[in-house]
Amino acid sequence: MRTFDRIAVLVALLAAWHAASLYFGAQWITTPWVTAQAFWRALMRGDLWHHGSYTLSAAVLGFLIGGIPGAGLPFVLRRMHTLRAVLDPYLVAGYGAPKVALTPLFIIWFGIGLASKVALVASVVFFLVFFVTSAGLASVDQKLIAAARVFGADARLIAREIVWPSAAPYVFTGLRIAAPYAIGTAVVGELISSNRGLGYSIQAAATDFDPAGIFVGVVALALVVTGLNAALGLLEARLLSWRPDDKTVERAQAAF
Amino acid sequence: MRTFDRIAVLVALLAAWHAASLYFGAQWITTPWVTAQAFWRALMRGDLWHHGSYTLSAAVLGFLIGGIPGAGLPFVLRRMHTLRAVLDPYLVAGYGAPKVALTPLFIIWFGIGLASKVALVASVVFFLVFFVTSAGLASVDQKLIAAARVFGADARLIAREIVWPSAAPYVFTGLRIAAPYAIGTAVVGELISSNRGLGYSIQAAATDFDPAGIFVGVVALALVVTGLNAALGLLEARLLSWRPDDKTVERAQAAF
Amino acid sequence: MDMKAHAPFLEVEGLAKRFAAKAGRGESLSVIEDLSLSVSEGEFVTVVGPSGSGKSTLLNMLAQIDRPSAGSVRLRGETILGPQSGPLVPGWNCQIGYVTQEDNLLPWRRLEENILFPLRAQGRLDEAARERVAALVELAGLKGFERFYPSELSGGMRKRASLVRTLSYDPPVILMDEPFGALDAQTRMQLHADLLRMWNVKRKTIVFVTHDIAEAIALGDRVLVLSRAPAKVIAEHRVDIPRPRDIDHLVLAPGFAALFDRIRQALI
Amino acid sequence: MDMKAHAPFLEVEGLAKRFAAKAGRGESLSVIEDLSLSVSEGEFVTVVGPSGSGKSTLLNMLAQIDRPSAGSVRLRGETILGPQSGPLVPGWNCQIGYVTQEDNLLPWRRLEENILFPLRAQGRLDEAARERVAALVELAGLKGFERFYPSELSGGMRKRASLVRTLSYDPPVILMDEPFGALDAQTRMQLHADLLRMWNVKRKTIVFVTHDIAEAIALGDRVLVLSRAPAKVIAEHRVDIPRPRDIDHLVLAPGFAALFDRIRQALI
Amino acid sequence: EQTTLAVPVLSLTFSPTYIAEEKGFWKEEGLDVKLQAIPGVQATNAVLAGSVDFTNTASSAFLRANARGQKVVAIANTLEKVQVEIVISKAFLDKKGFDANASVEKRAAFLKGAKIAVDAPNSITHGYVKYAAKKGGLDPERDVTVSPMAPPAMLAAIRSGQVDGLSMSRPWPSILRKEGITLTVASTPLGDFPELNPFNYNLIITKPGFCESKPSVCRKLINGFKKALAFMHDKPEETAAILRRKFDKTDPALVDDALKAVIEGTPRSPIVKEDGFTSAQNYMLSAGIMRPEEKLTSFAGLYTNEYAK
Ligand SMILES: Nc1ncnc2c1ncn2[C@@H]1O[C@H](COP(=O)(O)OP(=O)(O)OP(=O)(O)O)[C@@H](O)[C@H]1O
Ligand SMILES: Nc1ncnc2c1ncn2[C@@H]1O[C@H](COP(=O)(O)OP(=O)(O)OP(=O)(O)O)[C@@H](O)[C@H]1O
Ligand SMILES: [Mg+2]
Ligand SMILES: [Mg+2]
Repeated sequence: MRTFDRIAVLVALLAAWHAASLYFGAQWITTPWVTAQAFWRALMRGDLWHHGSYTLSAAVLGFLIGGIPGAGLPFVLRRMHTLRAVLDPYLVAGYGAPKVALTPLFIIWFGIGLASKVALVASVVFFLVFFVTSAGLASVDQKLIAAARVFGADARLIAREIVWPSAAPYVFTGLRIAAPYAIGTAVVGELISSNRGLGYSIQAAATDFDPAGIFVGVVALALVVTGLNAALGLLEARLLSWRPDDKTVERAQAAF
Repeated sequence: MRTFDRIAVLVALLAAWHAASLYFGAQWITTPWVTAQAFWRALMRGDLWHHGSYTLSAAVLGFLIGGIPGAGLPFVLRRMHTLRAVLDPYLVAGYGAPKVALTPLFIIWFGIGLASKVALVASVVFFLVFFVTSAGLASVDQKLIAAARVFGADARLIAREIVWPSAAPYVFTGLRIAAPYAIGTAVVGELISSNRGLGYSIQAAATDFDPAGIFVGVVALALVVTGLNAALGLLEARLLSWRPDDKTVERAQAAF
Repeated sequence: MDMKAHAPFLEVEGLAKRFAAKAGRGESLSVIEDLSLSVSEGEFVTVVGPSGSGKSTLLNMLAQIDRPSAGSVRLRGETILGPQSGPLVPGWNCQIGYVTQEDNLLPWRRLEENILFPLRAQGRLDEAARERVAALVELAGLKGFERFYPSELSGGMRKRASLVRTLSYDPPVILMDEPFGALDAQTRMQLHADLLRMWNVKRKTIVFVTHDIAEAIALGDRVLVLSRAPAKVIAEHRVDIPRPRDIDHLVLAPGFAALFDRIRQALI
Repeated sequence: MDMKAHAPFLEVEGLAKRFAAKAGRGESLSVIEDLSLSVSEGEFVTVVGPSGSGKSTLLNMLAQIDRPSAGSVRLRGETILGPQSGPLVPGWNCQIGYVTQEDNLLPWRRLEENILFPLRAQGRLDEAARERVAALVELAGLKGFERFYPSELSGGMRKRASLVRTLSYDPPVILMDEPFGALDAQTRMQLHADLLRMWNVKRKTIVFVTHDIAEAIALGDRVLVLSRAPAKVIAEHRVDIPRPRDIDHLVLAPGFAALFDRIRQALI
Repeated sequence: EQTTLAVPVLSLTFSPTYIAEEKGFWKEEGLDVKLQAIPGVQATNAVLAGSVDFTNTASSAFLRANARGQKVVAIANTLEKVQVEIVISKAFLDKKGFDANASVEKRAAFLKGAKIAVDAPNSITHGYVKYAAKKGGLDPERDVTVSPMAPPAMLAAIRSGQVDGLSMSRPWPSILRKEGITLTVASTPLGDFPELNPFNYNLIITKPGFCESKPSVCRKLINGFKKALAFMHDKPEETAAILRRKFDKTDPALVDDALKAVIEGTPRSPIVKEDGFTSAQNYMLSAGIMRPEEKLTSFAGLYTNEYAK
């Protein structure tokens, strides 16, 4: 049923796309069919894999290098209230500083290869995950912590057994938001310097008057993000299985 | 005390900046002092205001135009489970599609003036706020809703009195995350086409081999973001005043 | 009046509830099985049963915040709930009030706003209503705490607030899940007396769940005894102590001791 | 043994607690004022007081999850808490167990994992401990529900789980905040008997808060009566009913009725 | 031996680079050259940072970098004529009675009030607009507005009427000309502003000291370019075929059109000429993209023909 509805929506979107292509002209928006053909060719030639794997490695590496400390540091800083309060405005400023404007520095520090894209992605993902995780930590029920302290749980155990599970929904939200940004930032990084990657291929297509090439790149990126999101969704469902199950939720929702 | 610590951190950061400038060379990283002088000159000449106000208007307008439906739509879709489930993969794909690659379309639709930057910002903010708010809605305690339904609360009242307050911490997290992105996207938008704005001024400084100009732009952006963040913090503190007050939190935290 | 009072008003027939199996837990759990009961208009029925026997689950279904696996619920002869009936209508349009076992107060609203929420939801919040509620608040010993948030109230105070919230809007049927569980003996007895007085005037239909046999006898026209899960009605006792009852000296009422003992036997 | 049992073990002196004023609420609230009490080792003290009088607040301070505004707490002669003392040490290194009024189970852990959490935290989880806990679980009527999440348990079952969780690790001092509040009469009496039996063997020091006068008498060596807030000890009654007590027929014990009445008077 | 060469944009002005790579001229020299796309001024920065060894840049950016203390040296020049053209939409010009056959000064006067797309602020295309405006007797700051944007965006902006024209090298102006929606206001490839040529339009630059430490790399690189330049002049047909393949999505007619101007501006030898700097500096000064106090009196030390000769 749902699958059916989704297909209906897909068809509607494709129709809208086609209409837009007719209206604005194929030099701006290639038709879905032309895009699909170009996509297929790029796939067969191995181009998509060649560029996609590069973008994906930059995104995934940066995601890990930025995301792990981004999710971990708030746990460390959690009990250092003063340190946290002192650092806060600088973290916010660091989050706000446009990394893309600092590309020359990234190039100086990390060269023009994969490393500079990874660093760029990591710097964006870090702040994002850091702030969302911090918000999650603020939502922990202090009574549960107090009870656990009473029976002798130490800081590590509390972090693992209480703070982490309560913050997990936030952390996942953060990761889900960060995933597309990781890809997006990798793409921007490639626009700045590269000879490989989906961002590069989009840019090359743009200067080469190849709108189909642009759309192939965009579609490929959208697919990659959808895939990443689905993977995170599965992971989340596994880790948060204690939440009232679908049945219960359905019940409660039907009740409203 | 905290102010004192913050100043100490500020001094340390400035020292690190200065050291970096000496190490990498002033043509890459201008010293804090040179930056401050350039900042002051740009401020006095009115350049900062000229460019800053443009970037800020694009960011703020896009923030509102994207953020309000982004925060509102999940409330509307909340009870339409099937619709939501059907749309979900497309929303994710829309979130993942790199808007920057679609600039020509933005220009066709919105021109090269403020409107296209506003649209770009709005398209990024919308998805961000939408997903964070949706996560917030998933965290609502269904028992509270069931109880309210029993005594006759209708959908609107439940949305306003139960769903909104529970989701509010998430929504604020979303807005806080989105604020720097709004600025960042406005900057990227200006790099794509503009003759005004901080992004433009950074680009102009870059092509003019004027590192101080770049740093003035970056510092100005960081200040703007810090200001926005502080404003959101105040709003949040007001709206979430029911949370156990500082005293209680300190107590609970001391307890851990 | 008497005739009407004994016509079936709220009827439960063949009700069953089973919770689905889940990963890490083999079988599904049958909590209620083939449970039938009927309550006439204006009757005060109390339900006792061991902890975990399915009392809250039963009330959840009566209040329509959960759906039975089988059986049906009828109100005034109309079927309002069955396993296949339309969407759940919690509270059946404010006809059925429910004081839940947990307080379910809104953490972000002060006590006062929490209590007035139902009246506001129903658009019936006027000066008269406010005064009526203020009297109830005083009665429940909550006066002076109107501007406190739930997190700043004691466990018992929250429980009382949740009770007042339902009483405030006067639904014809009220379900109560251990409403006096967290109260001190003093307040409790006073609220018993107040509840009975109120009920005497308005003759609400009440289904009252408790684990306190004395309380069940003191308040009810009839005491239903549930078995351990899967719950069924295993005994039903009419309480013949005449009304109005003198709560303070109820233990001395003729028949109390015998009834208490019979119910206790049934529970073992 | 007797000597030791009557030396002051846990002492509270001049304790006070006041909650700060807040926006929308003028004055600060004084919940406890100049409260002193002393408990000897192995003593079972019960505390009764009206709802909202500050009983939970008192236990929170004894367990060191809240700090008093004035006064001090001493354990074995050592001052463990004062308004200016160092950081709070909840549970004073597993010396003081606390069964809180709310269950505070972890929603994301199954019943079993919740109950074993303290032993795991203390690194004392071995086969013997598991067996001991399994026996406690059975005693509390939770057998068969080990793999349920808290949201799938009844209110009473959650309460019992939280009780078992504290009993499992055997702290020398146990604070209990209405632990049997949500239990049916049956289970409750059985747990009274079990608690007394266990206490008789291990002679823990117990501070037991309840709103049930009969329960306070049945269990305690001494019953402390608190006034309405700001709470003070307004009366103290030694319970002279000899141990081991026959819980089932306690009402008939000499002195019970008189004591019950005296406490009730004090509470009014 | 290995080296890296940053290419600031995919453009026919870099034809010698593409030819050298496609024909394997560097391989013949025993040099493995990795091409790296780094847009605009970032390419120069990458050289300064040592991330890449070489890049191409026009003398305008080159002189400004040196004036700002970012020292780079030129070791070859592969294009000596300005390639920029300004085209403006008919819709804008027609109502003012524009005459396509008038002198460039007259035509440039029609820029008054126009909004013109350029690729980056202070770039050579930006300077060209100012230069033309000044020649047309306008106030380059007030009378024309420039709007920097990415080249593909320019086409969209002109077609939708967001800007009135653009200042770019081919093929961008050619596309619009071919569509017939614009007229040429100024075009150095078509002979306007001849005083700008010779102009060191495409310098091969590197960090000072690099060639001293790796002279063989510089020599081999420039040798490859020498062969490419000769190839372009000797075999224009084959050159066109290679570039049409490289720009396979672009209309071949447009490739040929752009290539014509490029080959015309391509020197036979990559020697860096002093007068290419002089005219570039004059252009920058009069366009106002270099401040008078920054004017260099001598270009000695900024370039070497050690490897190009
Ligand atoms: N955080 C707080 N801020 C302000 N007042 C509070 C706070 N916590 C508790 N109080 C007040 O302290 C008083 C005593 O609360 P406490 O929970 O100790 O009562 P109690 O004796 O345990 O009652 P019960 O039997 O109902 O559980 C109440 O009046 C309550 O409103
Ligand atoms: N969501 C659920 N999933 C699985 N089992 C559940 C769920 N909700 C309740 N149960 C089970 O249903 C049984 C009855 O629960 P219920 O809450 O109705 O008991 P109760 O009679 O109200 O007990 P108490 O007096 O302790 O409140 C319990 O065994 C419980 O474990
Ligand atoms: Mg229950
Ligand atoms: Mg309490």
